[in-house]
Amino acid sequence: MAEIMFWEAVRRAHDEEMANDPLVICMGEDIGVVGGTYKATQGLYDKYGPERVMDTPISENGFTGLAIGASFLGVRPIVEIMSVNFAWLALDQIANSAAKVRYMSGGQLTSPVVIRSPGGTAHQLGAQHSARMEKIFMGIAGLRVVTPSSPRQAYGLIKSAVRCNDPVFINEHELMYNMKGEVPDKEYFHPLEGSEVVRQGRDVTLFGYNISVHWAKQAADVLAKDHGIEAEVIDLYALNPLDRAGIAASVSKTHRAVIVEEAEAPVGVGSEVMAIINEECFFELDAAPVRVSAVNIPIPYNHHLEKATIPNAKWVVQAVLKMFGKG
Amino acid sequence: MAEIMFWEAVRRAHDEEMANDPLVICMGEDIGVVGGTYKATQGLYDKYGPERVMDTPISENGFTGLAIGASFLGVRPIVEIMSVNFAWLALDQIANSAAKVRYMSGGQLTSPVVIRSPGGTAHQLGAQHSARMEKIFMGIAGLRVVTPSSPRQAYGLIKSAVRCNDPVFINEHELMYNMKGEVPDKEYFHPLEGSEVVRQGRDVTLFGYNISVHWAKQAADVLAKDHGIEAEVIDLYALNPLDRAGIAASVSKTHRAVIVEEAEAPVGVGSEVMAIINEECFFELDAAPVRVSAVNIPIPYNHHLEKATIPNAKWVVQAVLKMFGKG
Amino acid sequence: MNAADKKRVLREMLYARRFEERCYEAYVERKIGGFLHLYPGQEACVHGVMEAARPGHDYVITGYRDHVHAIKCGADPKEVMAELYGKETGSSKGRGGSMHIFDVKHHFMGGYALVGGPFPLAAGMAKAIKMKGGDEIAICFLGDAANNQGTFHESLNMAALWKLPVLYVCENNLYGIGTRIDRSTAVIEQHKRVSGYNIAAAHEDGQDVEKVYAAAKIAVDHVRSGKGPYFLELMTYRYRGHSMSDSNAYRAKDEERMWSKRDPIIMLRDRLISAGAISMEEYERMDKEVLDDIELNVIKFSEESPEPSLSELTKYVLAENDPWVRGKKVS
Amino acid sequence: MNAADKKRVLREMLYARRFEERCYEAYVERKIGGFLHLYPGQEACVHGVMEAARPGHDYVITGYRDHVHAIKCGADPKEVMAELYGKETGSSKGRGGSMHIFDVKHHFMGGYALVGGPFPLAAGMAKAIKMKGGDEIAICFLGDAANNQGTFHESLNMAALWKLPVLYVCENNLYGIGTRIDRSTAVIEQHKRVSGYNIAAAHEDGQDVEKVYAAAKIAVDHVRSGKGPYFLELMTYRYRGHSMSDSNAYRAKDEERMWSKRDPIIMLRDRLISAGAISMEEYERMDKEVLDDIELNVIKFSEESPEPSLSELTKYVLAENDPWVRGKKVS
Ligand SMILES: Cc1ncc(C[n+]2csc(CCOP(=O)(O)OP(=O)(O)O)c2C)c(N)n1
Ligand SMILES: Cc1ncc(C[n+]2csc(CCOP(=O)(O)OP(=O)(O)O)c2C)c(N)n1
Ligand SMILES: [Mg+2]
Ligand SMILES: [Mg+2]
Repeated sequence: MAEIMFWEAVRRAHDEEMANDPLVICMGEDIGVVGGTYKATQGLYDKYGPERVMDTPISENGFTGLAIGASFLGVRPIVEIMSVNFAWLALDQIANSAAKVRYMSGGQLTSPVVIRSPGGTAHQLGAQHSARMEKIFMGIAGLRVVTPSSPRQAYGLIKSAVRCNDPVFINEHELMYNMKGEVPDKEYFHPLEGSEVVRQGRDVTLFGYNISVHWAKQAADVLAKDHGIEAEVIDLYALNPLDRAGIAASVSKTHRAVIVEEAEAPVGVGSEVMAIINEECFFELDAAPVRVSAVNIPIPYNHHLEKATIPNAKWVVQAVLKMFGKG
Repeated sequence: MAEIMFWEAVRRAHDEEMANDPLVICMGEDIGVVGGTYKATQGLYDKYGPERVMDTPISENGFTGLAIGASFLGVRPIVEIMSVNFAWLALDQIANSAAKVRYMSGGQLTSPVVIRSPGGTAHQLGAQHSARMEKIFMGIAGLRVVTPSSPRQAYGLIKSAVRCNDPVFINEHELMYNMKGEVPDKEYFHPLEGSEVVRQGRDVTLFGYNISVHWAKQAADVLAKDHGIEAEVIDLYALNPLDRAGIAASVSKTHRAVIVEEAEAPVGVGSEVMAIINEECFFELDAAPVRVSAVNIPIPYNHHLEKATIPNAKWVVQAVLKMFGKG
Repeated sequence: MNAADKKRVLREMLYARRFEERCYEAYVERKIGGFLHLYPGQEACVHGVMEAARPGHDYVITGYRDHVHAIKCGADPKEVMAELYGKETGSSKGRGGSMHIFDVKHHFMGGYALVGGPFPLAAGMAKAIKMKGGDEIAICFLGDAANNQGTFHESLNMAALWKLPVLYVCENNLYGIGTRIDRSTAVIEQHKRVSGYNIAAAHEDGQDVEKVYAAAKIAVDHVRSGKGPYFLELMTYRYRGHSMSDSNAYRAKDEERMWSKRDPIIMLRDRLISAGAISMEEYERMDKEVLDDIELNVIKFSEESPEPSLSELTKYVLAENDPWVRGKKVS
Repeated sequence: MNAADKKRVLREMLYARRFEERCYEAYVERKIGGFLHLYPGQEACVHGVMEAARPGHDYVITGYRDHVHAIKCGADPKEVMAELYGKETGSSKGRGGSMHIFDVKHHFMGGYALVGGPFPLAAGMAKAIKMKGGDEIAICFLGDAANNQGTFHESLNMAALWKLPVLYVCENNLYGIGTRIDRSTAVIEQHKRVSGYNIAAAHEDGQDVEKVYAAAKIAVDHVRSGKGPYFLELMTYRYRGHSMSDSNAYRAKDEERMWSKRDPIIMLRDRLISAGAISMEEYERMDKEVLDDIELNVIKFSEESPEPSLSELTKYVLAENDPWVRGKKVS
């Protein structure tokens, strides 16, 4: 089991899947000659050539639609949308074509396309480059949405997504490409549904996904060490469908829930997880579930304002303490 | 107070606002010569001419962006997106330009654009023409979202939206244009925030918006008549921002809540209202709040399948009865 | 096309016309719901092009006005009509409806309801063909007004850049719903719009199926021989409103009359009669056969077919039992 | 341009160059964050065009590479730099950053970070100008690779259709980040792409500010006189990487060397020296003054300005106290 960086895990998944199946291709802006903004496809252009590692024009709806069309005939494209902010432009093809074609063709056609994109708020990229769009994608029936919190997940999710017959959106994070983590040396395919208990606890469940899993874990450490509160941390790596059973099981054990999301609260992961808790195990709750979310504004450029907008481990600790009447 | 149809109310609002201010224009596909798919702009082309009533090419992102650019200079465009399904194509300009420009310019620029669009599931229009997109819009910071349930609201919301300095998305419904209702003869500007108690009750609160208000009202009548349950019905005509105080006040009175939405459940109005209830008045609840939502699938063409997908008053009655242990 | 081909095409076009007219009636009778976009007037377009191409082999995609395209590719008219009836036996199992006919076994890759949506999908199919090394081509039929969508621009650029085997056929019927082309489009000759993409292009009378065939032959050969994409504009006219909810009030009666004189079926029929290849009686018999077939086979089948089962409401959303959803450890 | 104008423009271009180089340093010192896209090499484009237009009067919009465009329109360099520093005194109050400079009082309508986003916004501003009856024009500066975005196509069609007073300036620096133009674009001469829209177009050397000025004069006159939109392609080159995170490895050193010989500032300087309008010493003094001004005024101001207050984090999301939000009954 080697420790590698997140981007290396992404790259390895691409490489293995392309080596395995000549119909796997990848495409996106600057992914070929340059090797990708976050190096996700580094070296693959030289290895597999321009027909399979395609630098695209700046035409997000167009090249996403092109990938979807290719997938109708059995090609398995991995599309990189350079930054999730640009996915606003490609939503038409994702929502209207990829996600709906199986249903409206009565099962005749399917779109096994994989679309990866780094989202999140990075370092002062401003309002138009800091979108967190997971809440948009996870509301689309027919589209799977997963979001890795570690190199292992990134590697394994891409591999399963490429082979799965459904369209899959993979929500990555701009700040996480240099994160290190262990990835199995042997091939590994991560489940596309479910959730992971990354820390056992009895007092409260902290739900996170992607980067917010890390805030939750840090918070759990502080809560245990400084406050004697044992938090369970659940990694919701699958956002569509969400793991209703896993969510309910943990809350039925801890009786308290905090959902940690990087996005603004309205109609987001937090509200959906809360709704699921209400539906699945309302009477198990000893306290009102709580969302820890970003301030509901376009993201400011100024560093201090930006920091004040996005949650972190401290916010999680404070929310839990407040829940326990210790705030 | 005259009874007029929904489309007439929409048309009247356009007409009055265009008469009032020469910088109010309207634009969209087939709104001019043809007068609009749902007659929202009938006769206005003849009255105000092609410079102010603009038939656009089929370029949703383009003409929406054009309207936003015009609004920067004080023009007040009312854009009709012929069907909300086509708004997937225009989300880039709505989310990235209109909603963010005030913030990222430090308050220098604003986009007083109004975008109206009929959404919802109508009669067998199939997967690509039955989107309910309110949940997408209401998650965008900087964009106001309102959704009328009656001709009066349609009229008054458009008028306020045109004059308000923020971008406003108005979510209408394809099935409601021929609905009749009273509209004040005198000019009337509906608030863009808040909610309306459309029926007083003490036993349970039914939250609806747009078409689902009607299902909730019908259900409330049945519940009162046949089951002795007095439901309060709240019309959430403003979806962004949602009326947190109004939601909490009603639930604190009835101690039970059912949210009725035409869309599929994930990350929707239902989950957000539930989250607000959890945050604002959790301990007032005597029962787990419940969502009545569409089945989570692309909308089928077949009439029976379609009907089985979309909620109605019966579903609401059943949900309430179940909540009261009478299901 | 030899004489036998022409007679066959005449019959096919007549069949298409009668099929669509019967849809109209069924819609009025409320057997068909949703939006219904009919093809009468434009028959020479798809028939001329597909005669030059290989139906069932080449991949075809189009918009919402798709019944005739599906049938010409090989779809069983019974299944197409049953789809309009929303029946389980329909080509899309009643889930799609008029705007979403699919017949993948005949490489009819679907009708799509978002204007401009098929442009990139067609380029993608062409990309797949190229990768797999087949000799099929992708053919995308769309209207004139669709060319104002951004996807047109993006797709044509990519198709040209990557030399994809895709033929774009523009059925220019001069209107996008009620908006006349010159009121939505700065350059109304659509084949001139593609000069900005370095794509071979031509335009042709879309009412004369023989001319369409000849033009399409050049286009198809170009694309199939690996020379890259091609854009073919066909000048045509739809007789009815845009869809069933359209009154057609925006069109001048003169204009309609003029186009009705250039009916693709009558033109071919009269030409065949002049050439002695067919008689008026034969034609009328043909028409009767077509009408009978539609009534006794197509409509009957559709009427008698079962509705989809409510228990299968949530089928076809995601792949069933896809093993990769559960993941896998390799040891 | 007369001799005095040329000298002024030389100074302005030099100022722009030094300003951007100072940004580079400040970024390395971590005074500036986010994405930073610099303009060196392309100075003749905005200066030549805006000399022919009316800065502060005409409405200008562009992408993320926007500092120099803002300054040329009249923005105070101090406020631009303070914006990059994220300070409350910045042109966008520290909320926008490098990619979102706004100076609405000088009709600089902003830098936008989505490639292709400004195309329709510019057409919309032109529509507003036309409605209000002013003699301003809208000018949109964007790169070559942006033209592959669907908004390009949609906007040019509408601008032509409605004869909007908008000038599209394409600063063709041959690359979109690391992708050379011929690898993303089927027709690489951008002015030829607009033939599909019936829009007047020209192309010009973008390194020679006098040529740019002359070409822009024709373009601006065309647009201002009501003849409709215009597309002007300027061939240019950026000296640095696309943004600070770009190593520039994808470009041949030969190519870079070739372009560095066509530096817009040196070319104008040498021409003025040859004409006896300026001496080398004068130029060096000018450079010193510019550097001092940037250091002593611009940087000092930015360093010393206050940060935005955290208490105003949620300001500027929606209009404050807009009365229509509460509605109104008229009696
Ligand atoms: C994205 C999108 N915008 C608008 C519509 C509504 N609409 C359906 S067909 C149509 C006109 C299309 O005209 P054209 O492309 O010329 O095809 P025709 O119907 O004439 O065959 C419009 C505006 C749509 N379906 N999708
Ligand atoms: C919609 C969108 N897609 C992609 C990007 C990422 N991106 C930023 S600049 C750029 C290249 C633009 O090149 P060009 O238009 O030639 O302008 P230049 O930077 O050369 O001035 C790309 C791909 C973006 N910002 N927005
Ligand atoms: Mg047409
Ligand atoms: Mg460039």
